[in-house]
Amino acid sequence: MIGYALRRLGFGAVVMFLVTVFVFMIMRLVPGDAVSLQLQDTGVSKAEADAMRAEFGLDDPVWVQLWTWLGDAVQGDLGTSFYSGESVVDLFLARIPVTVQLGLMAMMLGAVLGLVVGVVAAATRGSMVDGAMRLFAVAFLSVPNFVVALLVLTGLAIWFAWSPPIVYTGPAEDFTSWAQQIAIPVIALGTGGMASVARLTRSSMLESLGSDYIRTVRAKGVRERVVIAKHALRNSTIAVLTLLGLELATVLGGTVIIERMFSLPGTGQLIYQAVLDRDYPVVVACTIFYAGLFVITIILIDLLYALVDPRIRSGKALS
Amino acid sequence: GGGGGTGGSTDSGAAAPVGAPKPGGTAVLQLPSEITNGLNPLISSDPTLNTLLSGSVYGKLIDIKVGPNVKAWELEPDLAESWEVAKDGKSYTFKLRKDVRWHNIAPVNGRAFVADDVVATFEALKKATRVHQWMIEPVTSIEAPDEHTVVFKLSKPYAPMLDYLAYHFNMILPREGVEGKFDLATQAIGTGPFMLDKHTPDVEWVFKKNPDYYIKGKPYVDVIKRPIMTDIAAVTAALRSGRLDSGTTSDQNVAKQLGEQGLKVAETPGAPVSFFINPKVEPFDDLKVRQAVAQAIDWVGMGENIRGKFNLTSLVRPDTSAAALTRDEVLKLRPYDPENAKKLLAEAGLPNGFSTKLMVQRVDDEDVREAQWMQEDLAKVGIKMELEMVDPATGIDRRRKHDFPMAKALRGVHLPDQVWRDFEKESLENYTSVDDAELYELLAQSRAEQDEDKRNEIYRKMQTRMETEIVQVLYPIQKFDYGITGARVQGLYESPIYHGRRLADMWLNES
Amino acid sequence: MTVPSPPLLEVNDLYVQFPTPTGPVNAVAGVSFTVSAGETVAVVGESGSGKSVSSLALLGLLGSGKISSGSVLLRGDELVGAGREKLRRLRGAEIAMIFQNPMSSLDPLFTIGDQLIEALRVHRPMSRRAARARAVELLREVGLPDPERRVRAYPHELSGGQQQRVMVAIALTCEPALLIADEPTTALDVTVEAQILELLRTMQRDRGTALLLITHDMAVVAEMADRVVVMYAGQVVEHGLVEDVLRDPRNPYTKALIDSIPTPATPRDRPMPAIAGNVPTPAQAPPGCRFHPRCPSVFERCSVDAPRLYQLGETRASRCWLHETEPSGSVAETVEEVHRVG
Amino acid sequence: MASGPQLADERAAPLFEARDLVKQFRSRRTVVQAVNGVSLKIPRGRTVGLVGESGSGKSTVARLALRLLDPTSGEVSFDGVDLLRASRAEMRALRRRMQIVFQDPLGSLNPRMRVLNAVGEPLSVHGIAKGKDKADRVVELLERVGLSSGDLYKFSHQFSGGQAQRIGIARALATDPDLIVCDEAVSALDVSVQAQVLNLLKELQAELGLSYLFIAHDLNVVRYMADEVCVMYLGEIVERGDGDELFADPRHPYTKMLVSAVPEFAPELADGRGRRSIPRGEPASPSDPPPGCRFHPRCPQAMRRCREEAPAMHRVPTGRAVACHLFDAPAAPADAEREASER
Amino acid sequence: MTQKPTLTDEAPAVRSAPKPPRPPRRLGVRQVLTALRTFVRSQPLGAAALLLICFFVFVAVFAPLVAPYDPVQQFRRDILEPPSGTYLFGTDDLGRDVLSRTIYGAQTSLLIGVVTTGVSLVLGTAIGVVSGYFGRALDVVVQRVMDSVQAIPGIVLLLFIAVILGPSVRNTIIALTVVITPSFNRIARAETLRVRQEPYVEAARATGAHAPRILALHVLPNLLASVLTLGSLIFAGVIIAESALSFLGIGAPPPTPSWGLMLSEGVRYVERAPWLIIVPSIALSIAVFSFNLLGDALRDHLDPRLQRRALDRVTGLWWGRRMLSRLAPSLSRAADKN
Ligand SMILES: Nc1ncnc2c1ncn2[C@@H]1O[C@H](COP(=O)(O)OP(=O)(O)OP(=O)(O)O)[C@@H](O)[C@H]1O
Ligand SMILES: Nc1ncnc2c1ncn2[C@@H]1O[C@H](COP(=O)(O)OP(=O)(O)OP(=O)(O)O)[C@@H](O)[C@H]1O
Ligand SMILES: [Mg+2]
Ligand SMILES: [Mg+2]
Repeated sequence: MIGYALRRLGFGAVVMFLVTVFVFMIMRLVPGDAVSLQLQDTGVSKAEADAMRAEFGLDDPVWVQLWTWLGDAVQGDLGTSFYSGESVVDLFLARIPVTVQLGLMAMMLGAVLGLVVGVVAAATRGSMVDGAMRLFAVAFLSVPNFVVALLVLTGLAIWFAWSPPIVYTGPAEDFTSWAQQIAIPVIALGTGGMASVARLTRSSMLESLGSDYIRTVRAKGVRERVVIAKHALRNSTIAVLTLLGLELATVLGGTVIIERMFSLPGTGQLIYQAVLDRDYPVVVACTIFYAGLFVITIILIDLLYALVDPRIRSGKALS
Repeated sequence: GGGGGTGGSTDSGAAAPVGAPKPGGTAVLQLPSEITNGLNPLISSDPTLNTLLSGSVYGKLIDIKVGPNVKAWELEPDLAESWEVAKDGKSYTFKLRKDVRWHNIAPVNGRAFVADDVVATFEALKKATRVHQWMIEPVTSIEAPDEHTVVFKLSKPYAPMLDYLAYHFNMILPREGVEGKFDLATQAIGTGPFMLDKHTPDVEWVFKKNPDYYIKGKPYVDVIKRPIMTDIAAVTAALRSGRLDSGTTSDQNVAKQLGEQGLKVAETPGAPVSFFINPKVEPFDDLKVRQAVAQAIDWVGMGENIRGKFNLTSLVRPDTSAAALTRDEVLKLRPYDPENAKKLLAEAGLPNGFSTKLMVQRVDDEDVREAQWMQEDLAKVGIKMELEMVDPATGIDRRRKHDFPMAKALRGVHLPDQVWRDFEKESLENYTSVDDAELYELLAQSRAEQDEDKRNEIYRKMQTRMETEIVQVLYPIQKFDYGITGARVQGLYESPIYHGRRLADMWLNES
Repeated sequence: MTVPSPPLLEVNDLYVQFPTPTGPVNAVAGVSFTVSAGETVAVVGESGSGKSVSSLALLGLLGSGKISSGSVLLRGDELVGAGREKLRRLRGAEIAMIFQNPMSSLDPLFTIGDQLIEALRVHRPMSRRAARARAVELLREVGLPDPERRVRAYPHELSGGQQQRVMVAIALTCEPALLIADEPTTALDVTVEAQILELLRTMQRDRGTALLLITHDMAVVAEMADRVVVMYAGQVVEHGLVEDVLRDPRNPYTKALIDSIPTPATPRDRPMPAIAGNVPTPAQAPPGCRFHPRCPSVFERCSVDAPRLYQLGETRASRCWLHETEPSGSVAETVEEVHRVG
Repeated sequence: MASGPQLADERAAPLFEARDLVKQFRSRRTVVQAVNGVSLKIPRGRTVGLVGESGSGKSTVARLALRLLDPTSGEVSFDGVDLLRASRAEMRALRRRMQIVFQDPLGSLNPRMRVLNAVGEPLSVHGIAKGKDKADRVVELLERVGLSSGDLYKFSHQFSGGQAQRIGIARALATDPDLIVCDEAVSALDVSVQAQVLNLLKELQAELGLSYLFIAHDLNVVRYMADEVCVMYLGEIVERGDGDELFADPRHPYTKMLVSAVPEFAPELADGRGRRSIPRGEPASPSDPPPGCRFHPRCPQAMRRCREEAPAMHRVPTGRAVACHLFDAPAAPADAEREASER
Repeated sequence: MTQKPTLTDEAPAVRSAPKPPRPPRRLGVRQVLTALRTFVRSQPLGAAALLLICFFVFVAVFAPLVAPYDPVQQFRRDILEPPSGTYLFGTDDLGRDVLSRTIYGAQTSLLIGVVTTGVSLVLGTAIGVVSGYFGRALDVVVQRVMDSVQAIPGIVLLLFIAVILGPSVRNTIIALTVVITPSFNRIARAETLRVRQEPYVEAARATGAHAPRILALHVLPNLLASVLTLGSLIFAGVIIAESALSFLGIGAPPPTPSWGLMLSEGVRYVERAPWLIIVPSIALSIAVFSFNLLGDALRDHLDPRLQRRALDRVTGLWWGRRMLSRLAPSLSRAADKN
């Protein structure tokens, strides 16, 4: 297991390195730079702009930039923002809680609702309930989340003259305010997840419900409720876990629109703005962080598998 | 540049105040974006920074007047009680107020404001070559003969000097800040009505009342919160629910809707819509083609339909200068005349039109709609124009590299002299490579001309020349933004520039 | 055990239908048999002949299929049409089952102890602690080495034979009156098969449990069963005492089937006696006698009319038109009538 | 066709010969010793049978024989050519002459291929026939295995298991091979169908002079098919000899156990029940084989020596070879033909 | 007592087919019709979805005939007109006919959907199949590269590509293709690892078939079902993604009519002119719904018994909300272990 984990970590490191190289290569191709942006409206001369470029190291060839960055990174220095001069690590760490809260809550909502819908649909396979639930799930899949968010937001404002609190507060500071604030984004983000979880739950439930061991459990005289909730559901979790883990990795990277819409100070906004601002240190660092998150999520999923499935724990492949 | 999109003011309420001003309360005013570059005014030209600090935290020597009856650009004293311009125009003397104290924050600790601070500020500004030095370029020395007098010596007459000093960039900093005793990038200690209290990155800025403000009894409100809100739907919802006191939108439909629902809507003059035609790209090297383009587009219709409230303008803004051409004057120079446009094209040897591209740097949704409007109008005279959407960084880069046939952006300039600076030969912002000796001659004259009316006359000539002979840069309309305020906000007047001092006059009518 | 006791289980003219994309299909079409208390009845037949379906139907474990007609009497109590709850109470308590593939028949995510305890506590109120103790005891009884430790093992940690032992233990938790073993050794090696068969035999002997043993292996039948039911294409074609049927198969199918089994005595230099053709699926069952296209003794009538099950003596019946004209003169009687008699 | 128990045909060089085959599968943590020193000779036109429990390495031997896997060590030769040294081109040419039939009849047919192409694949691969020729040849093959031209354009799922296995055999026959490896070719079939296929295989052998490596776990089937039967246990051949004799008089304790475990189907015996001895223990795992004789933990006759020393192959007078210390008779250790060498 | 067994036993089915049937033509009209008929019969819901998709395709292809107006023509007197006889679904903020835009929007949206899905399907499958089949170092390298592409947050990739290439329909397709290709790679690789171990592949190898032949004739056809199913689901995801890109201003440039763009433009008028988002939303939902249903049906139809398991996993894991289904590490890992 340890060897396996090390190998995965090794792969993870390779992936992160490749990501870094990609990002540096891409940045080379991107038009415009932070200097032009910062110096607009200032009537500055070209020479001065070039001096500033040199200061940021933007005039070096890209491989020198990459090499310098790697050298610094190895020493734990991931750079500072071209704009605020803050350490990118601080920038990222300050914003990650919001994104994680949003992502986790959305996932939890999606997971809980999705599981319920999926289980009910599987248990009532072929019935009206099943049909309705699947329809419902697909309907949610086919509306972009920002549209859901806008409809909810506008609807509440029009009919109830209510809107979420404007200023983001952490859950520890003011729980009610936080809950109100995060509710709509979570719903918007969660519904899509719900639909895919429901789909997957249904199909893997059906798969387990048709399996031999479920027949054994039924033959023991166990109540259908228990059959479904205990045996079938638990056996479906592997697939659902995979989905959830990977959704987490993507949800975290994909909250840009929602974060902007609800003025949530998360990483989505940070990275989006950094790309637009050509704030390369921030872009690189965020991307690396995300890649790391992706890699870690995948390793975590593996560990979770092992937790759920004793066969994996003891190193046997999935059946 | 593009970032200066929301131009003038972000918050404003035009209606006459209800009842008498009363102190206290917390006002929540939308801030459309976060600062990008730290708080140091010597380094940053970020409009958001000016929105936040200029006038509200830092005072200026001179300010512009706002209020219920002020229509035009008019200077008024701020830290300088009075000023005097030497006959030759080469020396400016300012008498400073004696009752001004810095905010009571370490390391400045509420000491008195003195002439030395002004000297320190402007000396630093002259050295801060990267940013605003150009405004005071002819200034050769700044001296403080006594604690409350400052003298600016210039190398040549420089008529726009006072306007620039009132401009939002020229905040007066304490010497401690300039000398690095505190970090100007993270701290702001000024003389303004409000003190910076708290900043949560990407979330909000909080200001509290400066109890030692030199105007007794002001500011009225205790706290101003500036939550960062980008999305108009969220702003609208928050305005409706009363969580937000003031917000801005560029969308007339939204404004109308909110107005109907009992919110106060103030039409606030904003940045000019800027349209660039690059004569280095064929067929725009032919003046006739450029004229054809200018005349083929129904600018008035565009303003009416897309912006709602707008000014038909030439290059100079009516709200910052009396030199701006009026609507009729503009219409005469640049009529909507598709027939004539076709004729001009035919004369240029392009009777069947041609294909081209418009680089659109989007600031608000209306920009995109305007681009589509222009597209359709040009199509009618046979010019097939494709839209090329770019992000700000790409936009600024390509404009500076003259890498576009036509471009549309929002160029956030306010003052007449500032407008012309862009077209100087060496200017980085001379996107369309304007190179017109006559124009430059006029510009030099204007700077030397002390008399305002005469100077305005020169500006008019320059606008006419730009509209008829050059036609490389058009600021065809000035857009308006819609400041929307809740019922309780009183005394918040619009301003063409970032003008935080007016917040001192704002009060809340808790009803 | 040659004298049949009053039947514990009586299956009468059972039809099971499955919906398929091409319309409903009768996977089982008129199956009847009885199992008496303490008796071992084997059901043999080739793949797809409906053995599993018939047995699963007894307990309502058919999934998408349903019993379309017939009756299942457990001690005279009708199970067809009984409520879900009633069937559930029977499962495990009165009728237990073990299945072909032990690897996939145990829930991989629970320890075998948990699965045993679940079986114990479903039908009887019992503390977890007591259940665990009983589980260990049961594991010991089925011959699992080191049961105290193994009770915490997961299914995949056991070999196939051990897993099947656990299945037997689970089946026996509530001392059921009838144990249905659906090909319990097909997936196992011969050496292990012998062990499991031995286990079943001792368990059954010690507890007096009736055993319905489903298999396709005549040798297992010969080893284990008192009576045998031979199925073909969803129907019973012959049944009787094992000695009788194996020694003297009366139905041509049974005969051919037995012949085609290689034994140590099969001469190597001669071709194996084989049955031509293939087992039809229920959907494509031919008209008339379902075996007629492959039958060596086929004659005209076979392809037209479906033969009934002829009673040949007290304990014996066969489905073949040959019996109608049989000179032996045994009374041709349908099995249904026999059931009516007793 | 039939022949007596003439083993180890010395007259002609065997068609196929494997010597000391060892195959280890290494995974990250374990080494599975799937095959551990197996030697085999298949004379032309003969059948060598391989029986053993699940996991004893039968399929691995089959794959090694066809060089679908490369052995960890050992030698394989086919018609005098060393397969392990054969070049790619040589190997390809040789593949025409050796074919395999798998256990799972449906699984070994590509579900998306029509019979024509499935059976004709070897013809296309080796450029033997194309288009009409190919179709003709396939029809011929189909008829030979008891199918008809009507099946030419069907897909595998339209066939029953027995028919599918015939298609598999037809495919194996397409290139006129000399050797066919039947890896549990009849295990998945019902007895009645199994008999058909066995007959077919024998018939083909008689007609075409094929050699078979016939793998099964059913002793009776192997006995029926093979001229020589090899019994495998945990990757090793423990006993070999004529099937009838092996059955009648198993020598190796494992063979004995196996034979006695087979449930006896003897209708003529009125009461054979409970007569068998029940085998002890369970096969050990090939990833952790016991030291010494691999069978010793289950062997009723195990001695101390068995725990320490792996037995060599001993030739016993009846023309059989047994790998067991019990046969390490003082009489003739020199006679012991060391066919299998342990490490 | 035994009948003499014949080598060619005379099963009646065999007897009744004396002459070889004509080989089925590859793509005759009859074959297509037959295939369709069986599909309709076994998957009525899927058939309905197919019908809807055909409808969309028809509308898209014949947009000029179907649409009442030019989709970019601005009726400047009729800005934000509610639905009426003249404008069936009202007009937008530039006075363009919403119905016509929606109809032409089908063109853009379907084009983006089809091309993106098609190209990434081909690319991803090719990469996955080759990498999975040959394994070893190639596999490790290729998969790490694919992982890296996946590990970069989709939004960063999309933004960068949009910024570098500029927003256009073509570039939207390129950007989405880059983002989606790894998921096809994953599923194709996982399926290849599965198929590679099928006995029929081993049989082909035993025959001496070359790798290209095995890949083309044995591996590809047998993983196509799962890949196609994933494809039909990703297709729907692409259309949604396009709307998100448009919302961020990096999608198809105006005035191109596309559902995503219409949604993102119209969303500001939810209150004043709800028809601006209702109409494209409904079109989008129905299209997405159809593709989902078709995906389900395809899965059931193509593979009633095979591959069910792997497929269910995969199809559950499709785009869901965000950029990708980064699916099947579990699948590939499970396969790795063998
Ligand atoms: N769920 C189902 N849907 C449709 N048909 C089914 C279903 N289950 C079983 N059948 C059909 O019923 C017939 C009898 O199946 P059954 O499993 O009883 O056979 P069996 O005798 O147990 O065979 P085996 O020896 O292979 O286990 C088969 O032809 C099968 O195709
Ligand atoms: N590719 C492989 N990688 C790792 N281990 C393998 C591989 N192939 C086979 N083995 C292992 O080698 C041993 C022998 O396997 P093999 O398939 O040869 O046995 P077998 O006798 O054919 O068994 P069965 O009767 O079940 O087919 C088994 O323990 C098996 O798990
Ligand atoms: Mg069965
Ligand atoms: Mg094998």
